Amino acid sequence: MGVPARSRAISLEVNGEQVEMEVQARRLLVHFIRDDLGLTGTHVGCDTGNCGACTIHLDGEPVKSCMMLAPQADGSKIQTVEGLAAEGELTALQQAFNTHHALQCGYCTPGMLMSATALLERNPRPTEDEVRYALQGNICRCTGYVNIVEAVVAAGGGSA
Amino acid sequence: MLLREVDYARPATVEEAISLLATYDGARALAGGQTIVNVMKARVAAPDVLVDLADLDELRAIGFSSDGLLEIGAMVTYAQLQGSSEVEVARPILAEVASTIGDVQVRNRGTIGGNVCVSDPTNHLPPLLTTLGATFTIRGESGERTVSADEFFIGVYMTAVGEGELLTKIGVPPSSGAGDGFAGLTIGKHGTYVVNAAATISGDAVRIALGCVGATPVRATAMEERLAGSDFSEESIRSAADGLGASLDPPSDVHGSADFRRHLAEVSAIRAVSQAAERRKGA
Amino acid sequence: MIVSGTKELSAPRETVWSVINEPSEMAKLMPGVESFEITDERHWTAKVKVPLGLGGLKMTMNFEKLEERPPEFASMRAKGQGVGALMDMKTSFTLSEAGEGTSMAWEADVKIAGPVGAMGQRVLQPIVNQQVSQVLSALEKRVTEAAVA
Amino acid sequence: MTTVTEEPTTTLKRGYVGQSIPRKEDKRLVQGLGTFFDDVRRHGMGYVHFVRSPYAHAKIVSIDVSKALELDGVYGTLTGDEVAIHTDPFFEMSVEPGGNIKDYALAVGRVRHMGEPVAAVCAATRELARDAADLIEVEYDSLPVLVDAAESLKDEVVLHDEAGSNVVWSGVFNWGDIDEALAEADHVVKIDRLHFHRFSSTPLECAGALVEYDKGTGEWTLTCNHQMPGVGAIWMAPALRTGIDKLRFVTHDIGGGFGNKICLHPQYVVLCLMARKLGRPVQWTEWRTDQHTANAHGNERTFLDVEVAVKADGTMTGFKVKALDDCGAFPRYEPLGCIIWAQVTPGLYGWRNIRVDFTQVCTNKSPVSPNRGYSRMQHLWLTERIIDIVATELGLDPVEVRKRNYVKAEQMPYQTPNGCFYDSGDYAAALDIALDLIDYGSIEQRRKEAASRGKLLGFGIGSTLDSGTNNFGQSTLLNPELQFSGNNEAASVKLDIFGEVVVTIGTVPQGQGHETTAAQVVADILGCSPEQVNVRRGHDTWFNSHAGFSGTYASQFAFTGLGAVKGAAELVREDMIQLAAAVLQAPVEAIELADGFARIKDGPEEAALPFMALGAIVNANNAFLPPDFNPTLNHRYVCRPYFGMVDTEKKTGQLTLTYATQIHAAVVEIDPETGDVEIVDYAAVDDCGIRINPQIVEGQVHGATAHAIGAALSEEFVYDEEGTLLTANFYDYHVPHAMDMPPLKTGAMESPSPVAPLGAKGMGEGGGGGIHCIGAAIQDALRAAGGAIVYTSCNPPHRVWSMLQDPEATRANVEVVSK
Repeated sequence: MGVPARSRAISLEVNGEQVEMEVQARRLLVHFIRDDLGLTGTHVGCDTGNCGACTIHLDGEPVKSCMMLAPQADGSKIQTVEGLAAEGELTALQQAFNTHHALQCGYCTPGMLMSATALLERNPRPTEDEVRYALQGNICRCTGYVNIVEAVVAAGGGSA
Repeated sequence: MLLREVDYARPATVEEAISLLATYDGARALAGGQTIVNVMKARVAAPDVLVDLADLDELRAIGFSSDGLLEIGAMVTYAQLQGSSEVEVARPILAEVASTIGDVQVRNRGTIGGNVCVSDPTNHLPPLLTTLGATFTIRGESGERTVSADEFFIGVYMTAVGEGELLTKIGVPPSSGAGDGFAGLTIGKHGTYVVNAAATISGDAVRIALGCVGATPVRATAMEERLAGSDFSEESIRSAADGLGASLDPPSDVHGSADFRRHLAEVSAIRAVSQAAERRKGA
Repeated sequence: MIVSGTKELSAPRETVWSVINEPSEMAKLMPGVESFEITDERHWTAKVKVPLGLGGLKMTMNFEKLEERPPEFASMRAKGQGVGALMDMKTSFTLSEAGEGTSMAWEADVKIAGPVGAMGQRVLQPIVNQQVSQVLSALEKRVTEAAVA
Repeated sequence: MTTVTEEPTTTLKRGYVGQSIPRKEDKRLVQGLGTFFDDVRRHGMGYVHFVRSPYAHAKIVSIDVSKALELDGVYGTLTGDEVAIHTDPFFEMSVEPGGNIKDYALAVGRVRHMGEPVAAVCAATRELARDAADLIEVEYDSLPVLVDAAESLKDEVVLHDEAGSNVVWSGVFNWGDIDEALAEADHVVKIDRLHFHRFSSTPLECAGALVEYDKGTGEWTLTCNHQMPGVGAIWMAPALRTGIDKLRFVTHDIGGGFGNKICLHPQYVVLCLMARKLGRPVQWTEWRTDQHTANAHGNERTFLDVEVAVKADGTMTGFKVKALDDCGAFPRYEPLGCIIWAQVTPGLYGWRNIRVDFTQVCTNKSPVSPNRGYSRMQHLWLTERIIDIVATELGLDPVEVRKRNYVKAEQMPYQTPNGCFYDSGDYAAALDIALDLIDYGSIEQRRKEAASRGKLLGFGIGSTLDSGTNNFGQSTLLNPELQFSGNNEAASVKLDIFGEVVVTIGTVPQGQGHETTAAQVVADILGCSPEQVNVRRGHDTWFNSHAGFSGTYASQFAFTGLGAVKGAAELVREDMIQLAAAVLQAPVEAIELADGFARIKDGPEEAALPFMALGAIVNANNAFLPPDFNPTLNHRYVCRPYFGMVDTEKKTGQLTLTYATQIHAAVVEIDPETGDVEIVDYAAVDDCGIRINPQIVEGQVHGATAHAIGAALSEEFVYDEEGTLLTANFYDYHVPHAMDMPPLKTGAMESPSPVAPLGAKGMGEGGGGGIHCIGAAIQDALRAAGGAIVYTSCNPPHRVWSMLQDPEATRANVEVVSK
């Protein structure tokens, strides 16, 4: 069970599908998602865990996939941005990002969406302050957050 | 961004974890990983073996000991502290401070045990747990011991947790009418502290600990003594803080000179004590 | 970063000198030395692992004796290279007799470059202090033993 | 969040242009289906990692790659020696001494800044490449380090032996007669030193590329995020000793640029050499720490010996200054920054006598590169600091003094002392909108209220111009030998077989919504909806839809980019109308394009051809067309604005074409015990002429404001004396997050540009309004606590605290000599 090893066979659910793979112990979860699973919607924007572009849901909670080793996700359920509109229909939040011009280059967007989706799941009608608190771990260099906050509030049915 | 080769193990029991830590050279415990994975990405430090504590549910519990101590498992996350009714009842300052550590994602992974074991001088919890009079339970192959904060924090990135040992839980006395405060200056809202201070007023006694001014939390003992039995008016708090800065030898960095930190230490201590004074029962 | 101080040692100056001027003796005092190799009488190399809670910082240190005036003054330079860090340290010791014992004034000018240098601004000074205090207490212990022996 | 929009006063006919239609780009991006360069894989691809210098200045004694090559999975290495053999140094723009600098893709013999690439290694995985890099042994011999431009100027240590001096370029710009103005002034305000700090926009996606080499054709394909491939190719092709036709740049989605992705040619040349050497595709993804340490900082500039001529009534008639610009270790895009500022020489003000003594030097810091507001922002900061320092010193009201000195609406178009034309605008009116938004009338009351809470409240204004569509001819003011002038941009529009409208642009967008705005323009011209217009993502050299300097820079898309789109669409429209007239046997005047049809105006329903019919006829069913009638429905158009030539003697000329106005106003509260600054109210008013898509324009305003707020309060690249960058990551280089950003109020005006094809001025860079108004607000707040003068563009708490501790130290910097 507990013998240390350079690699580990991991088994996890990714966007509803079971995945099994042998990974190096040192493989970051974000590289596993991007390079091994080819889910390139999850991005890398920094190397210190600050930017949040790599945010995914791990067992329903937003986490930064660059601050986890792939083996740590063994046995868990993860959802990436590709899993949001799985049926091809944009979620209300994704739609609000479009309507409110909440993205420019789109690089931070997947992480933003994952953080905001998690917020809306536990707090369906957040206030502007609650949205800002929930998005503090996601850096955007294009929008000044104005329209992002507005879009999340609107997706929750409120108006900013 | 890319780690050196490392061996990984995920023990099923605390005993197994301790045995792994004791058996393998260069083995380190992996809790939430919100510091160590980053450090490994930069290849600044490189453990040879990571012992992942993820499956050790007994380290994730929050409860009370038979003598009423709030007991927090080392693997309890900041998010758990934020949402815990036990913490809310017994020592709400823990949840309040935890809610400003990192960000949502970090709080979902980062743990109280990791925060104290990293013992980074900018961390929130070392000074806070120092003033709260917390105890730290360390288990090794030869048994368990419990140490105070003063004994626990040894240096930068150094704690009383030795090779082959594991911090299992942290004990925090319930407030019982005490008032707790926490203040400081951060880089950006909820950011890294430039200097912070924690204060606890219990009866006539006050405990004050400063963060980011030395290798480990620094107790403001002279200020504590001056304030003992005081009325905790703004004036008395301010005058008690006089000379606190001059007594310190803080580091300089890009966010503040040693002088600025000496000054901030006084300001933070004053604010933390004032907050604690407002919050104590009967204040 | 310059750190300096004075340490009072309860051993005669010659004893202190013999310890700090002997690479193999010094190697025993430094924390985390994993291997040690003498190149010639002025140069030696140590592989060290600076013991930090996060997993240790591995470095290869090349030492060079710069100047010595037995039994009162010695200076040396240590260049360390490890992953993520380059260290360049000049240290000097001045020994003076203080009654039965020795007073040692020391100074170290430590420069750290590379990612560690950038990341560790807040913590380098405390870490260097930690290392120094460990060396000094080990030295105290060693010279006291040597003086008795 | 409040948004106040003044109803635009324009007579221009609007269709989709002018509407805030949601962006076409978003659908893929919100699903994580965008394609960024690092998302692209190739069979057998190797990952490249750079070995970087830990020293700021050192000789390279030796490099030993043997241990790296022994590691399983390592494909190969490249060192500076190989680079020196296989490439030539990059082209330098400066005259001597800077022009003699030899800049190679990897350090050759010497490193000049921390993080400079010294060697590269390529391996089967990202991790292995990094492992191998750790095994490359480099021996250095450290050299004295220069981190201060004033020290560099002494030439006691010289970075580039072949240049013989650290000076890259120097020259004097002298317009009007400042000596006379100072002699006639009632007050002369002197400021010893002002410092504009180093920062950058740090786009969230770092740099990188996937490079493939085709041995058969000798062509390289770079799937990358270079934001100005034309210029990249001009640097790279001669260095690689090949033709520009051998370099194909392909971009897809780009995660932000802001100018920071213009100087990627050194790394890209390494990738080209590596791909050719190893015979396999290679890719490199920059890390954040590397991006901060060794890619693209904004220009750092020190202003010395400022003297301002002021009349008794507060009219300022001119100023003189010595500007000392620090471009870091290599000039790269420099010394263009030594002239770009001159596009906004007088700022928004009417002073006619200006003398700038400009010198640029190298230091052992990261090279610079254009950065949002490039070079003009630094100069505008100077003009705004002058205005507020003069106001403070002479007791003038910052609003009144601006209104008195602003160029007036009735003076438009206004020719600046150096020959530029401000095309339109009403600065005073824009200022009034900003003042309304922040309720200027209540400031004193709010100041009192804040004081009762122990806070120092301050108010400040930043007035800036975003000059768009630059004239490359200004480079000849630096070096008359340079063969650059004017500017142009290309686009292609075609109607395909099944009626698809396909647009290809050369502009390499990185988030500015070009797919959407181009579609709006084309839809209006062709009479269809923007959804029917497919604007190809990104740039591809093989589209042949680009011009020499294609790219998104210098706030010019609305002019040249959309000008080209408009031109090409109009040519296609002409074809469609003629074709429809021929088919429907009607005069061309009777044909209209609307709702996806070419039809006879007011004609019967059947007298209408769907786009599909037109496309099919021309492309597939054209035998019946007469021999002398050959519509192609496929046109490329180059928009070439007219500038005229610059006068290299007088240093005058039309350096740029459009001037968008920004007036920002901030209210801050300072905690005097910590120096912490909180923005409690903020308004940004932008006038960029006709807004093609107001929502996109507003988004750019938000973004530029956020960059400026970050720069004003926390973002700073700080070096220690050893040349180690102390803010190499997002821990220490703090960029604003959602909780740091104050609510922004925005306002807009539309003063159409008389010179731009769509009346739309370039915009997006802004002019750093936030840096200026926050600095001014801090200075205003500090009046009640010692009256320190804000002398630097970045004021984090420790610096504000220092100003509170020793206001005299900053005041000693300023002197007023009155008659």
